[in-house]
Amino acid sequence: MTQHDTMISIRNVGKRFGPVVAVEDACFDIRRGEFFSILGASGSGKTTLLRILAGFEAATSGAVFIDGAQMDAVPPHQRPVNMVFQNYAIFPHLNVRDNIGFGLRKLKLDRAERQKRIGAMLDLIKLPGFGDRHADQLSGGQRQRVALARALILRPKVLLLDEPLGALDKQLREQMQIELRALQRSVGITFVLVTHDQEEALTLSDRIAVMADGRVLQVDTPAGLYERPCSRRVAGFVGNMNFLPARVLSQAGGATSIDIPGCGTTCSIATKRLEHCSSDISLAIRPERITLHRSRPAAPAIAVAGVLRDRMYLGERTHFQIELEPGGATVAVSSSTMKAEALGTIGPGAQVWLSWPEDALIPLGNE
Amino acid sequence: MKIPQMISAAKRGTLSRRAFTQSLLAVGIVPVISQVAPQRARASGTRHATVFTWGGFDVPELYQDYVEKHGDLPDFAIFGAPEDGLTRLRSGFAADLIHPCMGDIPRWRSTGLFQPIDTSRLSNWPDVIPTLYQAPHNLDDADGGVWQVPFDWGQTSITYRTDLYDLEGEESWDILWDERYAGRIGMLASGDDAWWCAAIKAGVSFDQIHTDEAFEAIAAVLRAQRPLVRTYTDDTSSLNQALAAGEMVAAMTWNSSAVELTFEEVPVRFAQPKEGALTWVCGFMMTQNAPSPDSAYDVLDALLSVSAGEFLTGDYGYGHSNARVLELFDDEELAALTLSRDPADILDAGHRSIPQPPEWSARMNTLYEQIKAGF
Amino acid sequence: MTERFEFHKPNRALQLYAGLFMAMLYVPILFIPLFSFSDGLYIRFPIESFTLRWYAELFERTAVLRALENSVRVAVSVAIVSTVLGVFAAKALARYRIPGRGPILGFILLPLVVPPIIFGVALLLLVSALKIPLSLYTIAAGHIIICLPFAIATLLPRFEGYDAAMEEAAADLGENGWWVFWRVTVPIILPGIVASLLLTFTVSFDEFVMAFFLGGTDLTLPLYIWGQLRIPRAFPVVLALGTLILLFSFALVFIGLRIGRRGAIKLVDRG
Amino acid sequence: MEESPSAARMPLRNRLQGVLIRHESLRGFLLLAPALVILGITVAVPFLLMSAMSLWTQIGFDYADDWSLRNYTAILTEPLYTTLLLRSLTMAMVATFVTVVLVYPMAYFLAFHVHSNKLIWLIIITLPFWTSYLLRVFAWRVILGYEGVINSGLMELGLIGEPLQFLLYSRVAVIITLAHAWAAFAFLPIYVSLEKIDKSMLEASADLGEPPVMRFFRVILPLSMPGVIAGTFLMFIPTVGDYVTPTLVGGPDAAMIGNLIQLQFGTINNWPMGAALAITMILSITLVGLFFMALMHGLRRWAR
Repeated sequence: MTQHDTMISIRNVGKRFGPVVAVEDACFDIRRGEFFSILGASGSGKTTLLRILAGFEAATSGAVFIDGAQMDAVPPHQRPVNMVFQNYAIFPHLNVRDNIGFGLRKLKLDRAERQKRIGAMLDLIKLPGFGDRHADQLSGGQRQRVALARALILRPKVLLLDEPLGALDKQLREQMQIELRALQRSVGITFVLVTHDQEEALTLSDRIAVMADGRVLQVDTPAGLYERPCSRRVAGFVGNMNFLPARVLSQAGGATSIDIPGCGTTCSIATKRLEHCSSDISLAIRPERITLHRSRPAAPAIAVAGVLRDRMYLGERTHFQIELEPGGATVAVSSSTMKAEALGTIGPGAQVWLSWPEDALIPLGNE
Repeated sequence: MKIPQMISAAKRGTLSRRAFTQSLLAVGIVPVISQVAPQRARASGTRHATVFTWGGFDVPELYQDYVEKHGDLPDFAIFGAPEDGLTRLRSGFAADLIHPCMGDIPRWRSTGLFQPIDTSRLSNWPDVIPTLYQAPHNLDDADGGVWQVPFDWGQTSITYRTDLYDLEGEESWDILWDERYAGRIGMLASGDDAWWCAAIKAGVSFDQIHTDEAFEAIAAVLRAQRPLVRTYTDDTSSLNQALAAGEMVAAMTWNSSAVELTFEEVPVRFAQPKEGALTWVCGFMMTQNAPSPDSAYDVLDALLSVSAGEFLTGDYGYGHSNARVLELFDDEELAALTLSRDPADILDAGHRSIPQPPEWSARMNTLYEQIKAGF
Repeated sequence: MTERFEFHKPNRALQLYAGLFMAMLYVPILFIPLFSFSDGLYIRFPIESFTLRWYAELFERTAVLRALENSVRVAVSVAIVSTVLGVFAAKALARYRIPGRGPILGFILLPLVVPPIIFGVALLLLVSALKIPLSLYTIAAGHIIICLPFAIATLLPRFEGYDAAMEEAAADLGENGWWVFWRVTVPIILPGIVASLLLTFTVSFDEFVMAFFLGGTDLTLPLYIWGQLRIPRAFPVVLALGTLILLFSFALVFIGLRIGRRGAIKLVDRG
Repeated sequence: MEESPSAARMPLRNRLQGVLIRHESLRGFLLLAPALVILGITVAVPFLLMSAMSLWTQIGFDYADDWSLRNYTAILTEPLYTTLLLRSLTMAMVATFVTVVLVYPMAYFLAFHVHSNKLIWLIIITLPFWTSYLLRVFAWRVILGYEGVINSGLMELGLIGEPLQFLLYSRVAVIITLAHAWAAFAFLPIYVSLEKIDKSMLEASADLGEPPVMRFFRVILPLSMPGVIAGTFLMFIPTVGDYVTPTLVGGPDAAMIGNLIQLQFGTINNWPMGAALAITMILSITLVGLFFMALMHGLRRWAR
């Protein structure tokens, strides 16, 4: 990655509010033209980090560079970024047109040019003819679009979005996700989105930073996060994941020998990532990577027996809960409904077998 | 933009920032930036004098000559009692003239806040009755001026309801100590009057009033009276109201109460107690650093004029220091006002207070407050 | 809305009490206008004949008009100064993480619970120690102290009532602090500002005790009234004046409170 | 990456800006500064001055600043001062108690039984508070006077033969006037605390079969206590120092400490004593306040 490609550079940024640490030693880059998401639960520090980028909060330590320039002493109004606020912050005393044109005052445009730009933005957000409406006459989705237009009209280098879809209902949210992605492609501006919704982050982003308790856990592409989570927390946060307690028996060369207690099986997996010294680890496995059998399968070497506890029909897919040993760990299995039908009518209490491809197991430390 | 429109616009939330700024400028910033204090245009170009006096002495009738010359009334400040006024002057209050009584002069002079008045600048001075100002402590030795120009004179006595109060024998200070009318007696709250009147009642000679025995005797008299008193007040309005209503049958008052109640056809009499009333002469003193002395002289001259005197005597019932004023009233009218053609008749018949040092005043006032509070 | 069980049933006893309460609150005040139309010099009931002459006389008295002018000058200045200071202080209290916010707010609201006579006396001492002449300025200074809590308490809920993101959004869109203030903050809190102006104006306009200690030669209206209360012949005119003041104050406060919504309530809630 | 300009080379303006951006509380304090400075000068300094002066002595027209506790000794030993002080505290307490008791049902009515136009009600109730105090006190003279409304009315009805004397110029008059004048101040906090009570909680307690009276004493009253306490303080403290009311409607037995303080700065002309009285008054208000708080605290524990 060359410097030319970097739009935002976050260097060891920390922020404390009195004794509370909101962000701890955040350190990553955001590339030019990228749709970047910061994903985390509430209180994870993601919004604080975004506000540091916008200039509303000053970092306690570290530095932020935007397009190569250090931002620490630059007040919000002089930063080349614009923001879409969580509740959109549409000015209640102005109409849509004046809201969108709010930032144009400093450009000292003549009236015609001003109206032209505002008109263009109204078209872009598909709200032509809404210019004279007041904020309280707009629906949630419309407000969100006005907020977008208001920020984009200034052609910022970076657009910051703070949970922009959080206030919308599910259907509208999905529609807006598509529009947002399309918009980002068409304007080509770097987007930084903060969200707690992992699905949203996975759908929209080029890359995602996962945050928890003020720390950045992993920065990766959606696929990378999904398939190669670097910790149990990340794995739990992105998609559904089963965690099986396990013990490392031996490590030799490229292969590690692991014992999964309770299923009487020792399996060997090839891995480079097993760096922890503790022998107690977790094996993470996605529910959809597990195959369900009515009898012990012959083909895969590893198969584990369990008792079906629950079965949920979800339309396209069917979910199963399987207890590996009485009172022991429960494993979630997600299988396409078609395959599930093939198993026939098995109900709770039935004896089943589980198998998975060897590369589906991700060993993770128990931190 | 008019204020009501602005308010309704603000309520609708449609008031623009510019309109608001303009209104704000129009409504307020101008007076703030200019000045809080009034800047009245002066017809004559000079500053008005400030007269510090009792309420009721700020009426146009008393300042006709001044108004003619300056186009407007002088400025006024009102005190409840002259002593309050002195305190204010001492705390930096700027007035040209203040209205104390004769007995206060030496003590007030000792503050160094006052200057002698050049009587040659007063056109009405030759008509002023000499007995009213010829006291040793009032004449300025240096240049023949006076410290106080006398203005009003009269008595502190008893106004009683002739229909409600059953007078036995002669009029006497005993009226205010009459136990038959417990709870229906009114007293002045200011020690300047009450203390001296009580001294008359107690039989204390005024030249002995500074002695401890006098303090004890007077205090005893006042303490004995307290259970009978409806209220202590300096507020003429309250006393008149109470007398008019019959709430009080008798009260210690100045001349004006009786006169005003008579106008209102309330049957009252201003008593001439056999022991003698408390008589007083009050007037105006000029402050050392009077902001506008020239105007102040005009005020004094206006106050000494016959027209002012006619009002003061006719409407308030007080004697006036201009001898020609008395010529406007016949003997009967004067008698009705409890005044006399020769002020000395009244003033010498009663008792005039004697100047006392500040320590005495402090002791007297504190003691009188204690008595009023029931100790 | 759900039915609030018994609270929706009218409670006759309470209604009666409320009626009595309101009567007790208003009847005494209404006697001032009533007697201002009485022909007699003294207050006597029932009134024998009615007249408007006290009102006519009122407008012939230059001293009244001057006192009125002084009161308006003081009250307007006090209203503006305390509202401006109140806007800044309320913004700081509502928007910034300030260490010691509680004690600071307490200190600002302190004048609400200190007897005005104490402030009058204390300020008189200060002013005379500094040899500042007593004037309308000293009255105004005194009034600012007691008006500031009212201003802040009216404005603070206004600031807390809207999303701070509005101001951040304006800053984000390129406006510096001053322009953010004019283009966003002021329009949004405008009702609070108007309410604060009206309330502080009324407080200052009616204030007597501090003016009594701090007043100089120029009288404010309450000082003038106080002086006139002692003079029987001036008295009905004072009632006429009082009636006009009542009408005026009622109008101002009604507008102010309506605009300011629950400012005054919040205020006492904090106190 | 660009070199960031070193701090030393940055213009002062930018450096200041940087400091302000980094320190949010500093920005807050800057905004607060005008109000705090004004209040500091006009509240803190005069109070210090007042404390100092209370240790001086008045001699004639001058002060002897020889620092003594003489004024305080006088206040504590002479019955005049202690009596007036105690009387002021008692009368303010009685007036406050009466007001709170009278105002509570009204606040309860408005909070629970009025469902629309509450704001209008609130404005109407608080309106008298904003009008001239002097005139309100005055109105009571008209009512309580010897030929006032009450006496005339009772006489007219033939209920009394002679006007009642105790109405005006008495402690009763002062207490009635104070109660009327300060009703709004006591009302608002009580109303707010009642309004805040979650109505669904009351429904729940009704569901549990609690009778209304018990509900009032076990739920509503305790929950509204903070409002009652706030209202009590807001009214009690200012009324202790009142002198306009006793002057206008109180008789010889109703004089309060405020009257005496005012006299010290006027007729009696003993400013140091006035300052000492003012300080004593503040201290005794504080003491009473602390005692009241302790009492309330104790009551709450006992009730639990």
